[in-house]
Amino acid sequence: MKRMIPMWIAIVAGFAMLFSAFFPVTESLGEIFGDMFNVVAAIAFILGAGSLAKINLAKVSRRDPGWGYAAVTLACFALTLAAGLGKIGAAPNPKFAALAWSGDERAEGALFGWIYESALVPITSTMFALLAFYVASAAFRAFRAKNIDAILLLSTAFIVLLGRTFAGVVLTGWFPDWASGLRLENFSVYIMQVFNTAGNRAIIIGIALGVAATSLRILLGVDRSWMGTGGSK
Amino acid sequence: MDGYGGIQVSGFVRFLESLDRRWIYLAMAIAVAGPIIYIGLTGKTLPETATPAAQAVFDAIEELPSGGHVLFSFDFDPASGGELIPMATSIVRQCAARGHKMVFIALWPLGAQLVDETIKRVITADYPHMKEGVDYINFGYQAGNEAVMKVMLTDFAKAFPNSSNGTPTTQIPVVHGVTRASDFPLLVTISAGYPGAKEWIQYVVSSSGGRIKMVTGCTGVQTPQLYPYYPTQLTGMLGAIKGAAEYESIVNDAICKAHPGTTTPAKYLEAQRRMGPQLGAHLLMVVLIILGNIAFFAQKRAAAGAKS
Amino acid sequence: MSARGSLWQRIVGGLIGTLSLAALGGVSVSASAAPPPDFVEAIDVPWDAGGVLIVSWRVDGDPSAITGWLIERREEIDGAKWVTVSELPAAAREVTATKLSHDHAHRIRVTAFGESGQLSKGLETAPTLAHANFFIGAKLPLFVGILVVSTCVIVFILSARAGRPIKIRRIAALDAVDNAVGRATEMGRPILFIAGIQDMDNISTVAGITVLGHVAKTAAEYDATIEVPTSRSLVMEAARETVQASYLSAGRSDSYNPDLIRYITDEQFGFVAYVSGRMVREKPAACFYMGCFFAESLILSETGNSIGAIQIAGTAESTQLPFFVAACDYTLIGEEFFAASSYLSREPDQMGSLKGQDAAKLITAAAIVIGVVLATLASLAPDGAFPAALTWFKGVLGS
Amino acid sequence: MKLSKAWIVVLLVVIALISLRAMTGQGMGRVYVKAAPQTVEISADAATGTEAKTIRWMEWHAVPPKDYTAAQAADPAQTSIQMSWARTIGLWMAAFFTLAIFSFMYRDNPGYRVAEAVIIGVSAAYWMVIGFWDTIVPKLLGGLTPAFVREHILPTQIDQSFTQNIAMWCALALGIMLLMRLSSKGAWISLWPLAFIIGVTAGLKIVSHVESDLLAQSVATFKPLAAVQRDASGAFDLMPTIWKSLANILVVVGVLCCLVYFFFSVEHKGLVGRGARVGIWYLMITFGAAFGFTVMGRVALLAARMEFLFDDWLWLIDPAGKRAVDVAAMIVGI
Repeated sequence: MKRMIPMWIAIVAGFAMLFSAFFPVTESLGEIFGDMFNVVAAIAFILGAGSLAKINLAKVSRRDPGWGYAAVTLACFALTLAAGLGKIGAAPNPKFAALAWSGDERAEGALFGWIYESALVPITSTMFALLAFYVASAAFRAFRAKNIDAILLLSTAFIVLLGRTFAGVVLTGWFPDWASGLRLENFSVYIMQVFNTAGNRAIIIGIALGVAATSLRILLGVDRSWMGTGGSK
Repeated sequence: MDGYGGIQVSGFVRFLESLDRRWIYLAMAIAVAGPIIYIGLTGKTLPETATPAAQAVFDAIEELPSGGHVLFSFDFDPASGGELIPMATSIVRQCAARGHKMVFIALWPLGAQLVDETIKRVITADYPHMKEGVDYINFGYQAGNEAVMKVMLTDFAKAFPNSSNGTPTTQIPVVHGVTRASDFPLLVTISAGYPGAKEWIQYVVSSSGGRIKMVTGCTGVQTPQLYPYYPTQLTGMLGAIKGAAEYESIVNDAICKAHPGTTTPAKYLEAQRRMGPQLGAHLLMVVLIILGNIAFFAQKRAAAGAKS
Repeated sequence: MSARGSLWQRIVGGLIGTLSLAALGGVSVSASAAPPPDFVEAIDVPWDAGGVLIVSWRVDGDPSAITGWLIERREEIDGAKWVTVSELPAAAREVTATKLSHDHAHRIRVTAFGESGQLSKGLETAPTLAHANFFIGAKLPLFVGILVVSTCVIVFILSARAGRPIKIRRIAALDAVDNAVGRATEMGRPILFIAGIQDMDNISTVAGITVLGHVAKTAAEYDATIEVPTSRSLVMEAARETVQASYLSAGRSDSYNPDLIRYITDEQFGFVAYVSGRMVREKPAACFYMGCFFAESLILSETGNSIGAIQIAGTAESTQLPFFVAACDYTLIGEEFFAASSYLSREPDQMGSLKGQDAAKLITAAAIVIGVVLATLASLAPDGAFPAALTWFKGVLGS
Repeated sequence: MKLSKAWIVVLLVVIALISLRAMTGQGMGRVYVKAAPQTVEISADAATGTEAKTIRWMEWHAVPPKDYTAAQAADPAQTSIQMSWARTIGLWMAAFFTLAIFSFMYRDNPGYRVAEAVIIGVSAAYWMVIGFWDTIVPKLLGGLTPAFVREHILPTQIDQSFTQNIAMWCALALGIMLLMRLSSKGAWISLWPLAFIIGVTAGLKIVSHVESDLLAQSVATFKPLAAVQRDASGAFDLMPTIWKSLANILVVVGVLCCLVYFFFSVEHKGLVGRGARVGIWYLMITFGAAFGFTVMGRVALLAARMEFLFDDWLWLIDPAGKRAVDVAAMIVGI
């Protein structure tokens, strides 16, 4: 019984949202759900924070190996949360200077802004920058002419890579005008506009059908594995 | 005689096969750091040839009559600022030079700060005559992704009730007479993912029946995904740092022609400076693909030799 | 608005226009300023969400003296005053007035600007109600599209329930799930499952959670440990519900440990920093990436490759497929990822829905073929009937 | 993992080099700030009973080092531009974290684990603060208690419509149901909000995907296989027609073959097999092109990080002219 109700909630809510797109009186239902979802997701943070704190606190109290790092995580979490919610060091908003919480905690001078500049931005953008190294090692290992598919994969990447830089212009810049289409930078644009468009369009159409079927399976109660594959009890 | 059943495999190929991926990482580090230091010390950059997609962005802004309203949406975060900040800087510079009215919004929480930084770097620094609220305004971040776009279609003020520093939208002169998204003849989105250019096309451009022209600056990873929309639903497109460098050189040439004798400040050469390491890294990638295949074929021939 | 719609609109518009003209017959025309319009009408857009009137007007005399137009509206309630809708250049003959209330009629006044900008006498329309219709006409093709896809899926679900055998082609990536879990059990190393970095309001994440349900059931049967770090609190909740129920149905509810399914951080690259570190230290034997991924896809798959794990990925983000294809052992491309849950469930209903997807694909392909043929004929014989047929067919499909 | 002796030596050498760089020339890695005193007069407002008062606070805005050298040259005793210790420490922390993350590529090490621990703590809290100030306050509290919000936090808080208020009460209820997860007894009810969200997501996405992807992309494929091109004067133009028609044929064939690849109910054998084969070729070209395109983006991000290390931290290069001193002098200090 406990599992039938959630399934029916999903079915009713889903069809309500599906039909809301077609009738003017309910057209704005999608926006309202957007706001509602953001609020529920924000409240769900409490569970996330709870899990984060519980696991790290347990690690510290049990002195598991690497508990020092868990302590660092807890300290940073508490400090950033306090700096953000308390708007520590945030200059008041010139328009509403009298109000305590009107300042922007993300501004330069505030502690929260300082943590953002000296910890969050450097670590996240450096993690992002690691991709330049991983792209190189993936290319070296994966782009080997094992079969026709792999040959097409690596040769297209090869053409696009050369076409994107000054080297491409040097190598094929001397092509005569009637064959200008074969110049690397034009050829890679041609590949994009023909093969990439066709490939991406088919993937997008496939995804649209996949999403439609997945949604229908949920709306018709056929696929209940989001509640665990126990099926209905 | 070792290795593959008696066939002598050259030392170089054996080195390639057992190559530890960390050598590749080191090679990439040098391929990027080298040009940075060289260009940093000497200040020389490589010339850029403009592709049609970048020229279309310049033309779309140039054709808009001066004082026209331009809606900017900063849908990215500092993590992908390396590619997108030079684009935002040069597009805002061209709009300021053209005297357009600029309205900034952000659908990524960190976008709001990037708007302020761009305004400080371009407008406050080089176009001080432009007043906040009269010539440009920053509405900051609004949560809700596509939902915000849908609200903007019918009522801009409802989606953005007040600007980022708290002034109610009704009291801001630059958006006077703007009731809906389609009141903006030109939409510029600087986008790094979701929500971004694709959602703007789906929810705003295609349903405006062509009244809104849209140009976008996007990360390299998004370029292939947006090409199908160019040039029908997407008027112009800047793809990755190369698009930024091409567009930057077009804007710099145009402004230098308009004001002869002035040199372009360093902050407007950022994208072209970054093209140096691109050449180094791309050549390395090409060499790696070739080496990878040399190792593969040598191994295959050796294995075939062993079998026969 | 497709061509067909505006044709029908004109006919009705004409009727209302003539009535309003008759009512305003007596308006005297002052010749000194720019001549006012000779005929003005306001039409409620049919089948729309309401609040929108299309105002059009005509100038029979010599329009050279007109430099622009001022469009104003007034609600038919006492005390309401004229509100400016917009100012338009001289050549304009039509404007759309939006954001009007649904329950009161509106009167629209069109006034011409003379040379020095002074206003001439305006011409008003009869009060017209911009009422909200029951159904949004422009969305009819979309409604039909969803209806077609749904019918295909439902028909094949019913036929599967009626016992007709459903044959689905082998999908290598999904057949590899069992031996990946088996490998992890032999080597006594954990399984890592990542359901993407988006929240539960993303359909890829929901699909990822459904796949997690099946993988967790297999893991429970093999008694392997499955770790699910999540990048959103709601995803942690959904994952815990699914894994707990899967362990329950595999009869292993005692070995279910909620702490293995934990929230890390919302930040994309903070989450990836944690997961890469964990991969290098725990060395999971099998990694599953099922859901919505962005740039971090290659960091995860390259790190996974460096520790020698079997990697099975599935995403609908076409931008990340190249990296999964390059660095993972198996990749589910777009639609295959959405079919994973049904394929793994082996339930007749779900297999039937896959066949339904194929039927819808056939219809889409047929529509594309028809469209291409029409486009080719329209290009070859531009003045024949084909261009109109092509535009009509495009209108039927909603653009 | 204990650091082997070789690594300790490497670490010491690096630290020695950095401190040497810090000593010579103009030094390195310093952030300067300019004072910007702010004053706001609050007029007496009888309605809310606030009496007139002026609020003063000091804001510090980062300025390039060359402003400091210029101000110092003009008036050595000036204090309006000075070095900010807080931001300089922040800059050195950023440099440490950057190097710590890069070091992960060699091997997992304590430096990386510290950076990992820090980013988890900081970013989790960061998004919670953003969630609180950008969603809970304006939307939830703004909906339920607008007076309080207008009073203390966001004076421009507008009153939400009746439906929005109801939606906020429902959202609050769903949120509380979700939190029941923490109590062992009522944990089963936490599945209800999830069911609601999953159902609504399914309903919303089926509409948006069918509309923008299925229909729009299918119509976009209606390309004429014989695309007759005319030049400016309207006469038939052969070469462009051939190129355009070839492109259209390739696109249409590609889309249809890729769709065949995605067929589930037929094994990839015979005619269907060949169609799927061509489809896979198209997909491989699509992936190869996409891979090539993204390399540029990734390298740009790495270049940006390296520019941060060499320019902002080590003061080795000065592309943006922030220090405007001859580069050699900056490094060697002549």
